[in-house]
Amino acid sequence: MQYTLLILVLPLLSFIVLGLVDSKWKPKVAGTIGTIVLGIITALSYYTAFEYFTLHKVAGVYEKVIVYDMEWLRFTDALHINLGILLDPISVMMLVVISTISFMVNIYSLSYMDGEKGFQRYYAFLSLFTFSMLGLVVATNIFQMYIFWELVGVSSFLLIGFYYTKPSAVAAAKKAFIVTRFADLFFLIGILILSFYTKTFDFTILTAEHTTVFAGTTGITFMGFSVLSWAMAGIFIGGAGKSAMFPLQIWLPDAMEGPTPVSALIHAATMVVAGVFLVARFFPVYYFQTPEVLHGIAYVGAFTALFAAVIACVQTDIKRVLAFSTISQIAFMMVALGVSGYEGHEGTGYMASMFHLFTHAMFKALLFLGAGSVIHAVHSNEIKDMGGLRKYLPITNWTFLIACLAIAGIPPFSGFFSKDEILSASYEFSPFIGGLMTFVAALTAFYMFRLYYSIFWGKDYTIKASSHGHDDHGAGHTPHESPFAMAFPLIFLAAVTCVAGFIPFGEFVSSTGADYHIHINLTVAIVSVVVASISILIATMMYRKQSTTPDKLAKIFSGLYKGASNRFYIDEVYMFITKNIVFNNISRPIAWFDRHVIDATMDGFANTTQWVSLRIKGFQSGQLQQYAYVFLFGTLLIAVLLFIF
Amino acid sequence: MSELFSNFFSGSIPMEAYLGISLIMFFAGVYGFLTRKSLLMILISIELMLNAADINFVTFNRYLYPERLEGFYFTLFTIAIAACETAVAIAIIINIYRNLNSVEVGNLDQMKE
Amino acid sequence: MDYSSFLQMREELSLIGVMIFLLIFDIFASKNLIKYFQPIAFVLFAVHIILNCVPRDAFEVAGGMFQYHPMQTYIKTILNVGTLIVLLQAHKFLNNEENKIKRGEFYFLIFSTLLGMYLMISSGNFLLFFIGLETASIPMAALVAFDKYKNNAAEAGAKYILSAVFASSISVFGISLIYGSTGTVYFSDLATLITGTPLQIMAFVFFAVGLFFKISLVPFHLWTPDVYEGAQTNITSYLSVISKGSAVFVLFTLLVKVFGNLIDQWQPILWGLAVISITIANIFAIRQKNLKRFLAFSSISQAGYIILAIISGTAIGMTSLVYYVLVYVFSNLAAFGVLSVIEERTGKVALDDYNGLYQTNPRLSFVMMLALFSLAGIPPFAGFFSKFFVFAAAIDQGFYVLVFIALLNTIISLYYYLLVIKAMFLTKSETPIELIKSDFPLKLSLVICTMGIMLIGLFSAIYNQIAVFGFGI
Amino acid sequence: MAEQIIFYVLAVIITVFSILAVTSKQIIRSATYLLFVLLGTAGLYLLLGFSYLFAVQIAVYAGGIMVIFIFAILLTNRPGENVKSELPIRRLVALVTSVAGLAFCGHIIYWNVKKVIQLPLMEELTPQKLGHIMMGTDKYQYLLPFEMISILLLACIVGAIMVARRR
Repeated sequence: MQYTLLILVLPLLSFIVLGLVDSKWKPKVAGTIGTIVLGIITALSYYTAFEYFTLHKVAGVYEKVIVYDMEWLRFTDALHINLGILLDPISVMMLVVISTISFMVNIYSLSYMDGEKGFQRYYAFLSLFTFSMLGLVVATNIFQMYIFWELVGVSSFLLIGFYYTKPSAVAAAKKAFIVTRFADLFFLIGILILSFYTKTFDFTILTAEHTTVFAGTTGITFMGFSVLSWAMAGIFIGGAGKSAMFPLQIWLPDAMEGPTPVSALIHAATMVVAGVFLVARFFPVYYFQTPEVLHGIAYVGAFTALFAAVIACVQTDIKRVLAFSTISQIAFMMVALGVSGYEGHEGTGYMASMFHLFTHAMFKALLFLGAGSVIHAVHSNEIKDMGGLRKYLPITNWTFLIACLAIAGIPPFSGFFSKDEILSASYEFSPFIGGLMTFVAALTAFYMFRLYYSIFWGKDYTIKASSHGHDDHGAGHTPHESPFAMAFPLIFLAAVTCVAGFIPFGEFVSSTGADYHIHINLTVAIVSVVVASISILIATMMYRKQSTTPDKLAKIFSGLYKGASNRFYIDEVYMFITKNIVFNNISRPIAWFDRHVIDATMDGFANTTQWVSLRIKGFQSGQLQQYAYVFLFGTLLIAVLLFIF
Repeated sequence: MSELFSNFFSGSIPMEAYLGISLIMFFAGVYGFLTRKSLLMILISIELMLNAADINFVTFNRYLYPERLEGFYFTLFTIAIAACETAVAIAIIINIYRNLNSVEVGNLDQMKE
Repeated sequence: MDYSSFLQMREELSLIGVMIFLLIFDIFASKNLIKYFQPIAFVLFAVHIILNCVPRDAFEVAGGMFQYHPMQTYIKTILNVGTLIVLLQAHKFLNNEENKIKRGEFYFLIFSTLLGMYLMISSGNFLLFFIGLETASIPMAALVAFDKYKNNAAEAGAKYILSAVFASSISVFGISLIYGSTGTVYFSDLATLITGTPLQIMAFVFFAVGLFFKISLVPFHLWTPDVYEGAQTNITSYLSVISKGSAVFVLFTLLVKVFGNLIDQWQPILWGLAVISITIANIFAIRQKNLKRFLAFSSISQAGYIILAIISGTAIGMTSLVYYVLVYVFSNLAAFGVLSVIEERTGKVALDDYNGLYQTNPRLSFVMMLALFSLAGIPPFAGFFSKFFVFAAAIDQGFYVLVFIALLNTIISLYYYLLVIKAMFLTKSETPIELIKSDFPLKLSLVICTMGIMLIGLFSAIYNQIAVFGFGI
Repeated sequence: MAEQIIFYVLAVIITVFSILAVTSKQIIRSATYLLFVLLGTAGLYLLLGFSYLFAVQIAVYAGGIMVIFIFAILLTNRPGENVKSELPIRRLVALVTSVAGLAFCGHIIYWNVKKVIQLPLMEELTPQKLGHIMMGTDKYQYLLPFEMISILLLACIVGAIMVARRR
């Protein structure tokens, strides 16, 4: 399978070529080249997946295949860094996800970014990002992964700060970078500790089932925990930074200042799940060596899921709603990993996590691209500027609805299947976590439909004067459906979302590599569907008002509640409970906490440094003799200190 | 101390006496460097510091290691280096005088923080 | 009297040859020929680099006063390449009408300081070392004051030479005490004679601060930002890269080769200096509004990181150090190259002036961004690998706390490097710096630097090649 | 006895004029005191038996460096104008530091050098011998630094001229 090398080389070449020619080629040419290259990569990934899943099953277990391995830096005889390509079920699955989404985003951007200055560079950066993300997932060792990990951070920084020159975007790119780098510091420390004790970076050695490399760590403790726990916790913090787990989630909502296709690619489908991928990659180590860290991950995940879902209920910027929803959904995946066992049915969580990663990537990318289409049409991110758009944007409307149903967990859409597995795994771990996750799932359904109705239903879209919008589009036009290049990815992803749930995912991906048959836990499934439906119903009642053209779905719901009771009375009770109690007393304070306390802590570090800096500036007085005095004093001090100690 | 007196009358000079002179000269130079206001006076202080090191070399050579002349030659070359450094420093100071019409070190604080 | 052994000092001799030829050429060449002064200088110097880039077997000249080891070829070649890049970047500046007349001096002084660094690196005797140190710093003062009609340059020149001479007089006083306690100034003899008596320890401290001054570690750094700001930018880059690079190499070799027995003394000293250098420099860097001062503080903190390689005192540390210097040369010169061309054309050095640079000069801002990313140590740029290796070298010897502090500081440094990137790429400006057409030598230099930043980290052969000679002293 | 007397006279001269050189208000006096210190040092060299160094010290310092100094002083100094002195507090701080450094270094040096009282015998330094050592290439011979310092001198001359000459 040597051709898999091409999957890495092609986007790199594309980046170099597009980066070098810059504005010498026409934008269309550059965009087309980038897109075609991505098309080839996608085809190659699919072929790799096909070949891997058909050929590399030995005794019922998918083996780890190292397609390519090159010794790169020999540090000491025992410790060396390799570059290579490791294929195993999860990396192959990630190849498919990344190349698909990236390909769709490339197509979509052809139209969405049309006319932007630096179009060519945008495509160069997209290629760079794809390259680094692909390199990350096929890494054979933790060091290679770390390098691509950082490269992903760099390209995401470049893309977030790409063309928006709003002051808020200025801070966003930097914040994203610094927060993730801060987390990566712990990642690096984790790597250093781990490699120091195990003398290897290699995943195949580290994650082997009956490995002895951890023998050297037994009995070495630091502040009550074993060094290995510290190392693995450090690695998880690195993952938490990229995957926006509490309290490192602060960068993701701000990162929405980037172009929308970038948000779809990076902040919904690929980069943000890198942390989940990392934990999954180290899963045997977590499970066998440091189960306490794994459980910690579960609790962090559960809390983040709830926290983000609550905040999502009050956001008014559609991309921010989606951002918090992403945080919440990634937390679902983390929870699934945290509660997972290892073999057979015990390993449901692991499988479910990967399954959800897969389905979520598709429908969340779809949501973002749909949001992009809406923003493209109305030139605003704010819910208040939208409403009743379904007649102007039929394709976007339908695809967005499919995605919302998927994320809400309504069968037969893909999200139902993966989320159901996560919930049943959670219930098996602890009823508390299970119940909590079900509640979060209900919240998810609620805020997604709140979003959906606010955009496509409700009050009629009013054409506003020139208060919003780009200069080149002119104000006051009727919103219109996006061109084909933007519509195609929507339709494609919607189709995937409809059918992905029926993929027998457990046959491909499981914690041991052995087959795993998905059983739908009927109790959990029914409960979650009912709860989600009720949430959708509530959202429908609250936000679907002023609708003039009821459609099928609405009929079902309106019949349901009309027959049940007095519509307006209940509506008002709901309004009172949700608006006054839930929003004002729960969601808003949490959102405020997020914005003011957690953000402010980060800012506090920066301000302290600034303050110290201001205090000691007197040292740099510009006076030669003072410099000499400090010099002499330093010399004497060193000498005296040496004699005292 | 009593050694010093007995040496004085027995007609020999202890090495510490030379080293003491050089140390005093060195720290006089340091004090000058830290307190003089004129660039030229600072330069004068530096000459004192370099000269102190020279005395050390020669003294050690003569008293402790007379069989070879390493300290002697070190001093010789240090004198040459002192000359070089003085020449360039004075050129720069004269240049400052042309620009600022002053050789006061206090004027040299345009750049700070 | 056999002078033929001197012929082995090929690097020094060929550099002296280039210097003397250029000096004579500058004086006697006709009007037509003098136009080609800079191209000829580039070519000659490039030939000099190529002739001397292959390591030879170790040898000694003049009874051990001059000691060559193959590792020195690497560091000298790195310094050579760095110098060539500086010269390429200074090409336009030296072609200005007012500087044309001083062109010959510029080259002569640059090469003589480079020769001084060669001597420092290869010396096997404190006398030759001291001469090298002074050759590397006194003509440098003349270079700092090169723009002599500018007040800042004059001020910087005075500050530099007075501080440098103050430092070197303390240093030579230390050498005199070392001589007094051992009776020799030959490194090979000193290694066993230095046993750690109080006098030797004090002498060592006095001597070492001279090098700390050159490396500009806190608290011996106060001259650095002022001099960097005042000097012409190409000189600043030379000072911050080449001068510092040679000094750290020399510090390491001396600590191990001569003061190996004092390891219990110098490790804590370096520990403390590394921590305060990185931290204080970072804190000061954040508040700088002038990019040259900003880079000065950045280079002080970089020096602190290099100390992590030195403190280990092992062969891995040596390899990491040379590697670090190599990467640092390219990264810092790329940043300074951009800075110098902008200052040269527009006179702007304030951070605010860089707002929106990307709108008008995408390529320059791109190079600057790469350089800053590399300095901040972000993979996959070369700076990450060099930092990783020095950290690993320090961890190898058990300096966990030090490495942790250094790692925390990389986050702070990232903050201020991003301030510049933010200004260039994200902040919009009504009046960005106009489009700058750079001349060919500058472009060439920036291309070399960019290639270095992008590729050094990716070719393991470079690190392995350096590691071949292990300690190399 | 004569040696002692000469030594202590020189010692007093050097000490007193060192201190005067760094405290005198008038720069020209400062320079003169420095000259006395340098001449005193030359005397010490002679006393130790290095007559060649005595000659060099006088020729280079008194004949060369001092001339440049006085030249520079006359160029930059306006007659009758005293140099301002540093703030008393700063002088005090510098004084305390210098004296502390002196005490510290003196303590270390005094207790750690070999105690030698008598000047050991040394073979006579003929000019031939000195020249031979200077021109040799073996260990303890100094042709290499000699050549290198000539380049340093050349570089310094070039640098000094470049900085000092007018446009």
